[in-house]
Amino acid sequence: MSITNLLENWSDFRQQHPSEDRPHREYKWAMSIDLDACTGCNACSVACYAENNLPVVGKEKFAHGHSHHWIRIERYWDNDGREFADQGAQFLPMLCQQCESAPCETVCPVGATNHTADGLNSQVYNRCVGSRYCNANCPYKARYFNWYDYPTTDNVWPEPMNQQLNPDVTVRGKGVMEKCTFCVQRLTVAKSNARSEGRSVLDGEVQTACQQVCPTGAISFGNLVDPSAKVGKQWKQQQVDLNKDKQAKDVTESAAKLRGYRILEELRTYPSVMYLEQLRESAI
Amino acid sequence: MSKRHLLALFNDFDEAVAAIAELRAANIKGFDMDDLILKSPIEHPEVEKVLGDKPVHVQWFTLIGACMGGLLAFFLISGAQANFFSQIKGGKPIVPLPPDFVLTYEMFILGGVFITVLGFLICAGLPAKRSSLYSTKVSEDQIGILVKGDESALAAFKTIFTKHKALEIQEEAGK
Amino acid sequence: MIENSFNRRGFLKVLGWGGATVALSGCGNTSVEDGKEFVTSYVQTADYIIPSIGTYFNSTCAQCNAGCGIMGRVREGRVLKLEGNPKSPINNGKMCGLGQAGVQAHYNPDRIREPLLRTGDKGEAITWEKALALINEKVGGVKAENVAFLTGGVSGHVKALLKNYLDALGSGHHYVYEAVAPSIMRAANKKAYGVEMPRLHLDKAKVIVSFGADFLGAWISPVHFSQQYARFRKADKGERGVLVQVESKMTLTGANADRWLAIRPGTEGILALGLINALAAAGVSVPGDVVGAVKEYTVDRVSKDTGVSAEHIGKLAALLKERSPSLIIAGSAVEGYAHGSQNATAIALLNQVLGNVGKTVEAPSSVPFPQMAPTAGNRFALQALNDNMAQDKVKVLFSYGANPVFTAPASMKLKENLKKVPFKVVFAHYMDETAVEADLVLPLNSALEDWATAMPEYIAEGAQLSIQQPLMEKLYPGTLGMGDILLALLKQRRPEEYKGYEDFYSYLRSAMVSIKGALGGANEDDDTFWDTALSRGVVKLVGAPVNISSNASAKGLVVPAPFVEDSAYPLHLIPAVSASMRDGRNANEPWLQESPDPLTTIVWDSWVEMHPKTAAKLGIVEGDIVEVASRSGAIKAQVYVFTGIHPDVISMPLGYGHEAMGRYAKGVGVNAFKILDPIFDKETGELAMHETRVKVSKAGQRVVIVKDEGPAGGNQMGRKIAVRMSSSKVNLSEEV
Amino acid sequence: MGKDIREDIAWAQINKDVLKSLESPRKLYWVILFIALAMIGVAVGCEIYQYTGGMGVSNKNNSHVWGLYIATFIFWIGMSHSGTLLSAILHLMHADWRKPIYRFAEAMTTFSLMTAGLFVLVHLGRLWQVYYVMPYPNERWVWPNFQSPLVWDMFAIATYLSSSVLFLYVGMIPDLAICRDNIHAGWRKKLYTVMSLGWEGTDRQWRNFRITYLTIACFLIPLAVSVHSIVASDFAMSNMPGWHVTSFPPYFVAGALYSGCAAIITLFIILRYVFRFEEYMTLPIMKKLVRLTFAIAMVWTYLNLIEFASVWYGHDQTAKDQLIFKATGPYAPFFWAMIFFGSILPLMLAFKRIQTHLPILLVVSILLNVGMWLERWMIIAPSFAHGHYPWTWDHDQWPSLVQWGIVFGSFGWFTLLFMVFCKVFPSVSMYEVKEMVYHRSLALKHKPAVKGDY
Repeated sequence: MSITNLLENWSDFRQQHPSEDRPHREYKWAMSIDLDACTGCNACSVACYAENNLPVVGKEKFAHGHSHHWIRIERYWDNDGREFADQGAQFLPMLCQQCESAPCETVCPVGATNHTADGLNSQVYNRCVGSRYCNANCPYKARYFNWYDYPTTDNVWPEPMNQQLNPDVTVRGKGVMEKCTFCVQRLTVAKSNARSEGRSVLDGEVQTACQQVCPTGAISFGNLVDPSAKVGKQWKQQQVDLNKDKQAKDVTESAAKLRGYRILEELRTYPSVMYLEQLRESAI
Repeated sequence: MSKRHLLALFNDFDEAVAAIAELRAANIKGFDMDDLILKSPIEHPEVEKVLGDKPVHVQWFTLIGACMGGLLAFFLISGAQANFFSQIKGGKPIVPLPPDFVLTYEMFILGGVFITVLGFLICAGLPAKRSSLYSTKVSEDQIGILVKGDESALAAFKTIFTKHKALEIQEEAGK
Repeated sequence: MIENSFNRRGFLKVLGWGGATVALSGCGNTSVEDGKEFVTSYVQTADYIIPSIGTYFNSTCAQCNAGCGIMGRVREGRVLKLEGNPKSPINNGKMCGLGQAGVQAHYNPDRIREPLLRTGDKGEAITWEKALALINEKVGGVKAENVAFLTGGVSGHVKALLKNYLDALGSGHHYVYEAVAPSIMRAANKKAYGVEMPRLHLDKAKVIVSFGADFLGAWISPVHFSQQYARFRKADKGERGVLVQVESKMTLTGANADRWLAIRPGTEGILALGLINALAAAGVSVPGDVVGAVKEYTVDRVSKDTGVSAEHIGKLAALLKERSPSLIIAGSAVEGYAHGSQNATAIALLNQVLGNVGKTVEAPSSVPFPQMAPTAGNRFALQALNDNMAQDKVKVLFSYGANPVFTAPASMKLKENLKKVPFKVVFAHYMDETAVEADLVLPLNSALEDWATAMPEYIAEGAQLSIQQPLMEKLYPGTLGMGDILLALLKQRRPEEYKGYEDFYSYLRSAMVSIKGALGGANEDDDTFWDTALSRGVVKLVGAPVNISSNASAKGLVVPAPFVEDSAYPLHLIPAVSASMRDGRNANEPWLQESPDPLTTIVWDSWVEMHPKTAAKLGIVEGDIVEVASRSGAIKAQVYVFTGIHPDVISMPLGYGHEAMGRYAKGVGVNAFKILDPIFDKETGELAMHETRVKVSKAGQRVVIVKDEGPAGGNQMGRKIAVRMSSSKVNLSEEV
Repeated sequence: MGKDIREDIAWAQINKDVLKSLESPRKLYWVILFIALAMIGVAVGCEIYQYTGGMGVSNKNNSHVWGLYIATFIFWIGMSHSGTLLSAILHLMHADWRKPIYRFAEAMTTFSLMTAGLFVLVHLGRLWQVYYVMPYPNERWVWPNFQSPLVWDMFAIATYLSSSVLFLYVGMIPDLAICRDNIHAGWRKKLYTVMSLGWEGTDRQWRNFRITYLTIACFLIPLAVSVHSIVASDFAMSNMPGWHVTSFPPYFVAGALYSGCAAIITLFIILRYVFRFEEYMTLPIMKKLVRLTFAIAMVWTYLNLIEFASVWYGHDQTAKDQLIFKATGPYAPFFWAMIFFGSILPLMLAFKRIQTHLPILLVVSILLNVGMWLERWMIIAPSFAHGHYPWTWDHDQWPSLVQWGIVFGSFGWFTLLFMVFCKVFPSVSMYEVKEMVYHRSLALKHKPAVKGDY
């Protein structure tokens, strides 16, 4: 019963997260994005549209800020008044950062967004009432709301385009918040297959749609718990610690050569996406 | 012996107070001071003093209600959190105390208010049927004294009331 | 349970497809209630259908000419998503956005569903029998030389059949037309290296100097180059490659360069010669005749002519000298001028001087089956066709894989000349601008329901035949594949020769099987060979190496003309080829329309890129609608101001401004092809795409540009969002 | 300065005057009622359009996820605080001048809460699933998220609304008995008979009544403070620059009292005129009310300034950028209008002549509330326009007519509820005015009146 459960497991229920003494057990999905490899080509974004049934909202709604790109490519310039953008642009794929301590989760009135055991920031479409508080509280603004009923009244997928829809992913109706899921439908299958074979998911066995498509391989994705996973090695080499809000790079001078960082880390969201700084040659 | 009711209406509050004091002093046979009810258009604690010390118990209801509200809320909420698939939200503990205290606080008040009102209804004997001797003047500007006594005492009542300028004396019809 | 997309070793069974006529359940557009759909039991399904499990079939992408291998995820008989075929050496399992939008071309609601015959102003649906008979009749009624076949770039068995058909007619004209093609570069390469399309090894270069080649975006084989680029940046051993991009309008590649050098339009050749001069001065061994030819190009003069600072020229020369091998690439920005060939030649010479030939510029292999080798399209072909039509020499015109009415500049008067052709047959997916002008419109299968083979023009090593197989049953019974149509037409002419083939599939299979020895299947039986070929999606061909010339010589070098001011039309118009839109053939795929342009983040519209200086001079701010007028016409579009463009230049994307085609393309933006001036490259006769001069004037309207970036633009406002550091601090080869 | 109320006013006259306000209404009443209904109609139409079309029609977007609905929600919640202030706080402080005016103020509390509640519904993307916010036992152990300030809101507002209604009702029982005794026919008779619960004014009833009323008043004060602190938590608990401010809870409470007092002044003047309550809603009472409003306005101004100051002198550059944007960006006209209406205009209230000049007060009190509404909007919109993440800034998204229509209609809804209340229930507390008269006359008898003003 609830009270007994409450009293017996009190210390469990009082556990903060993320914490060193209670790490993720089997899976902690994480990503690293190499901004030096990212060319800003937008293939990841299109892949996400294809995989996750994202609606194309059209010009008018795009103009109103109703777009649905779970992964969007941001393009930054050097804003120092130079005559030409002569060091190119900085492209940054921004997606839900799957924060370990996600600001969106605490504020949802109905508990529609939660932290899963795999370290994902889940979004339960059925439960969502559309208060949009999560989006208000997301510093990355990586959440997208269904301002209209795209499948029906908006007819975003006119016959026969609806046949392209991925049956593994819900088509969301109006009034529901949505965001990048790290392709949870793919993760679920991989985990299920691995479980039936009595093992954990191997590195590279599961890819997110954006990672799979990326022509330069800028996106790595995998299980941080798995010591053999590439993404974990990257995090380790860059000395980026999931559970810290200040990394070696910010603290020690000798670590200044590291490229790994997380965005808006000072807000203590503990994101699961590490970015690797873009490089520029100084000889030219 | 059958008891009968008598209602006297006064315009002047002081006279009514004096009438009550006299009734108490007169020690009329077949009449108990507890059977005296003062009816009044306004609240005036200083007038009621003449009736003697009558305890009020509503605050006990308040205490119980508030405590129950608070306790219930805390255990309901933390119990619900503990059993809601142990969902971690925003890295906070599954049973986070500050928010739970906020809600406990609200429910403490809600419980307090509700049970207080309940206590009020019980202690004040509401809702009730109006007694047969009631004058609408009481809700306007006159003060009324309702007494219950043996038939024998009626005459004494009347005397005292009349003496204190009762505007009107109503008598319950005999059996 | 949901299907597993990724455990390829254990799970994925890529199976051969038994034939195009296989009935698949669950993919119909009709409902059971209508009584039109068969209910198929899933208790005993075909062996490649597992309910709720996606299976993967390899095929070839037809969205552009790069020929990437794709892997279609098929579930319950529907293709859901295209992924890269890991076995294809071109894209190694990767994809671009354009390729993925192939499913939207397939499921597009605006596809033509049955043959249409023009009667007056309307199209009337007719049967295929009638349509083919009509063609037979019309073709029979004219002389062979009056039959013209206009196509885009073609290769493989369709090309072979097409040639056979034209032969059967007694040889008509085959015009191979691509609106956006590196044809001047091909000619210059042929001259300099002896091959049209040398293989570039970006990954082996330490420095890449790209003269306007958008190899990460839209140039030749961008997915392939992007992978090489990743290895170039993060080499297994050694230092990070340095990319310098020289161009007048920033491309996606330019946005990724370590140094983006804004150059005066058309002076790229001068810079290349200046670099040769600087290298010679720095002690790089340069043949004497070359030194003589370039000695005038001192740093100062080059800097003055090109607008690139002397400092950068010096640094660039030093870098090229220091880090070898390097790679110099001439892209579309180089060749788009009246002296485009000269520019390209100068740049090829720079490669030779640097000794890159044989290291980063290598020879392609020859193709064993020339009848299937790709015929690269160019713009000259359309010019020739247009002239012939104007002279009434074309009586029957076939058009396949091209949309000349949309892509021809207005000055060609192509639409008027088309009217002189009595019978025009257009093979089309949509009622595009050309199909609207046709007398007979024949609806094609989508690339995902059709059989074909393709031989990509550019492949890093060797040669290959890519197989395109249907990923699902046809959506509409009224469409037909190009191979099937050609086969049917051939049966009209040479019934004896082709009667054995029931359809294109049987033709293709027997054709492939008959040469299986050359396709690496000598020891396999026919079925095994065929199934393996299909399941792999690509067949390696054994090609002989071709010689490439590494001799640097001034022979053939014509010194490129310097930049000339034009006071009436002061600005150069650069028609930009974007990764999504290309020449506009994919404009009706909504994912591409809503995919923001990488540099401007604009969606669903055309725009005019302008440097802030130019804008200030003209009193223009972002969102102003301007009229862009050339000597050949004027169009109006919104202005986007940014610093990724030379002040003497404005740029507009191609592919927008469709007047027909479909709901997602029609009326979106304006067509920049229309105002291109008829200026041609002096050597090849190709239309010089970047040579158009324009003047810009405000049209008086202002709009809020629909784009993804917010009011902060590309400014991070002091937040630590996208961070950059100097490459000297890091050794990427040590990273995981 | 005159007296708050005449001591010699006859008690029967009080009954008569107040009961008169319950009589059949004049034509003007029906006109206003009709206008209110029409306003509600506009809002209902907008809501139907929004419900069927999707939230997008309100011109919110992924950057501006909230808009006027939440701003107006806070506005109405704030409005509700004055009733509690007048009835509970002043009751505890034995400020008897509250007695003639607290009833309608309490009604205002209740009705503005009921209006505010509607905005929560209108705001939701999936209104039909609103019950998910309620903690109801269910088979699957699915509960709302008790960590969310929105759930706190739900608890706090439910508590506040039900407590306010009870407080209003309990305090009205003796008056309902008066109505019962004086109205002899029709549905009103039945209503008053049932609602007065058989109140006879016996000493036992009064004794329990007194303690009950006091207890609820004691509960209501911390409750009211907590309610608006919790509403402030919706913002202060989040991490948006411009919201994440420590001083928000007291700032919100002060703002709430401020707008509530201004609204009381407005309604005071209207009721005094419409129901001829000049004898009860007297100018001296108005004067006290205006001074109270002035004091609260200054508290609010102070809290507003320290909010700006702490941001300005702090190290949170994001919040500072936000503040500068608010004052100089596209929202600047509204921001400065809010400063003018909220902080400059109330300085007028310091002048004695204005303190009793009803026409000016009417205009000023309405403008103060315009300022307070702008304040709420200026909390919401600029933060969304200019948040943490520059890429998603959005400076040109303005609320659509749908949003304005619903906000407009909410005033009609409030008016309707309030007008119905005034015709069904006595809007001046008769028994308490009698008490006031009684106690004042007693005081007169026992000691000489103090000369002059306060």
